[in-house]
Amino acid sequence: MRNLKEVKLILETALLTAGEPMTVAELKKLFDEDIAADALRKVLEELRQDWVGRGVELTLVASGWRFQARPEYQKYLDRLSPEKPPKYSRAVLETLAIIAYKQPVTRGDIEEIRGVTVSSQILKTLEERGWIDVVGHREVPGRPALYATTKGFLDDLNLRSLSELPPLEEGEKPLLPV
Amino acid sequence: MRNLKEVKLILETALLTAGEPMTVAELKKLFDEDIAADALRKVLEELRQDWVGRGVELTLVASGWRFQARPEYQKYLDRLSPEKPPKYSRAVLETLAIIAYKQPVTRGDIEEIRGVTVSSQILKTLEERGWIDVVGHREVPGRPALYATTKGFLDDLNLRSLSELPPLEEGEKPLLPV
Amino acid sequence: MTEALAEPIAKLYGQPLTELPQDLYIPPEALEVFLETFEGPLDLLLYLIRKHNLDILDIPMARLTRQYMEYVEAMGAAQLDLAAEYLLMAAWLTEIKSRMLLPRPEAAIEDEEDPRAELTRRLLEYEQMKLAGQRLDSQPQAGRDFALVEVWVEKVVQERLPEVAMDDLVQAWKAILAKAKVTRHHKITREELSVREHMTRVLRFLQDREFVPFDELFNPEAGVPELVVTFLAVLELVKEKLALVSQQEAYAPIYVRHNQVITEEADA
Repeated sequence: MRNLKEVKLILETALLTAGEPMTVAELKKLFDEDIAADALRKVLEELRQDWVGRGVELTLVASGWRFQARPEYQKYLDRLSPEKPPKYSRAVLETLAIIAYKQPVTRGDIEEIRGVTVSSQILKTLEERGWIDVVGHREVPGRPALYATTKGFLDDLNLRSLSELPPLEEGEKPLLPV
Repeated sequence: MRNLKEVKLILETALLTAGEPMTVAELKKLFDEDIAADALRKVLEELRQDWVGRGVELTLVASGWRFQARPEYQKYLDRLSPEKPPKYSRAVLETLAIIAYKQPVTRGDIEEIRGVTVSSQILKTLEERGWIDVVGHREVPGRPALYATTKGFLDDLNLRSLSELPPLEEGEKPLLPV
Repeated sequence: MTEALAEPIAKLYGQPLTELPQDLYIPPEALEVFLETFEGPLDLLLYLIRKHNLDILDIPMARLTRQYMEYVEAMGAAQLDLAAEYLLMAAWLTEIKSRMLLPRPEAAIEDEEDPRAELTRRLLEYEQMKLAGQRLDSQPQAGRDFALVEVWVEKVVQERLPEVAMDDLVQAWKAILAKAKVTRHHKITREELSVREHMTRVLRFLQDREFVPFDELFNPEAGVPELVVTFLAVLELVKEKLALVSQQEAYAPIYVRHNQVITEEADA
């Protein structure tokens, strides 16, 4: 009988290189002699213990045993492949700019300035982000909601107050010939 | 400063899960604090020592550090998946050798040395394997492509640089009667 | 590979073929096997020299060339390139042989290179590469001789939120202006912005309460400019009909409240 330590090393090597979960039946194939499934399970359990406290753990999932990174280490691994952060569409950015500079404003105000209708989705996006919220309603027919930027918006943009937003003076450099 | 044991665990986890070799510069990105490259190398060396005597080893190849199974364990792993990567024909191997040792070379150069035409299939086989690629064109009529071996070729052969290729040898007997 | 040639190299019409040519003559019935066994004329020549100590000068060139010519015709287009390579080699060897056989003056021999030198160089170079190919093949290879480690990582789909920089807002604003081909004159200055910021603050403050005493809107510790801006904000809110300011009688407390219709309050 092969010694236990060797069996464990072979199992470990196979599981580290497998790339997918392996059942005990599959793992048995590693050995030319017949090793009882129960004996293998005992070694796997020992192996699992050996890896406690490491960044990778041996686990039993539906389709078998596999090594996997512990979730706590995910934040380090994430740093290796920083995906490019997505960008908001121009419509979202323009809406946000209008709310930031002209708050409190209604959807109608925004539409008037942008010259196009503002979809609910745009406002929802900014609300869900926690950057704008409804601070009241204008007392006109329909009582439209008044939007303003939140403290979270200032925090995320690293501003102490709205007055730190760059001043916008129109007409300085007209973008289009007037 | 993060303690050494933690740095080692994070490095180990990253290297076990990376799926490809990682340079020290890449590994540095795991930590938000700045860790000197030399310090990381020292930890990597320690980690390499930790794995001595296991079925898997930490090695340094052309593209960086990686974990790989020791060849002695291949016989067990082979029992799990009987398919082997394709065996290359002599034509492919000779072409690969010429590109590896004489790079960068054109197809014409290869044909000159082998004394026969080199089929596109041979070059395609090596390109698809990721072992060779076109690194430029020779400025002669027809601007033939110049082939060279890739880092992946060195990685797959467990080499750190071209200088680690086996030295060239000649047949023992002189070719001409003296 | 050279050693391997001692064993049966192929099956020809069901019979194992162990005999390889002793010279450059290819037995017609073995042509196909032959072409598969050798990588080309250099390979064949190298084999003959190594295996049979063949002196390239001993090869009956005329007969050989004639044979190769026949093959070129027989093979047709299929292996034409390869046939041509063999033919070229035969021609080269013939040239070398003829130059070696020609008598030449003593002085000339000194200067002139051995006609076999170039062929020898090419044979050596080819042999080096042939051996190197074998060595590369015997090098441990990832996936064939050793496995790479591949530990599973849960790819947590952590949604990354878009980032917005101040400059994005400025650009967005400029785009709005450009589109509008501004005819009206908005002037947004720091001052006005801070008024609008306080309008938001006051509105938030009013939101959950019915009546807010006027002075509660002001923070005396914030300094005079802040107080002025807050006051302007309240005035602006009133002007935009967003807030109502009321006072029962002179010197009575002033209250500020959201401009909300009473019916809604009743519903609430």
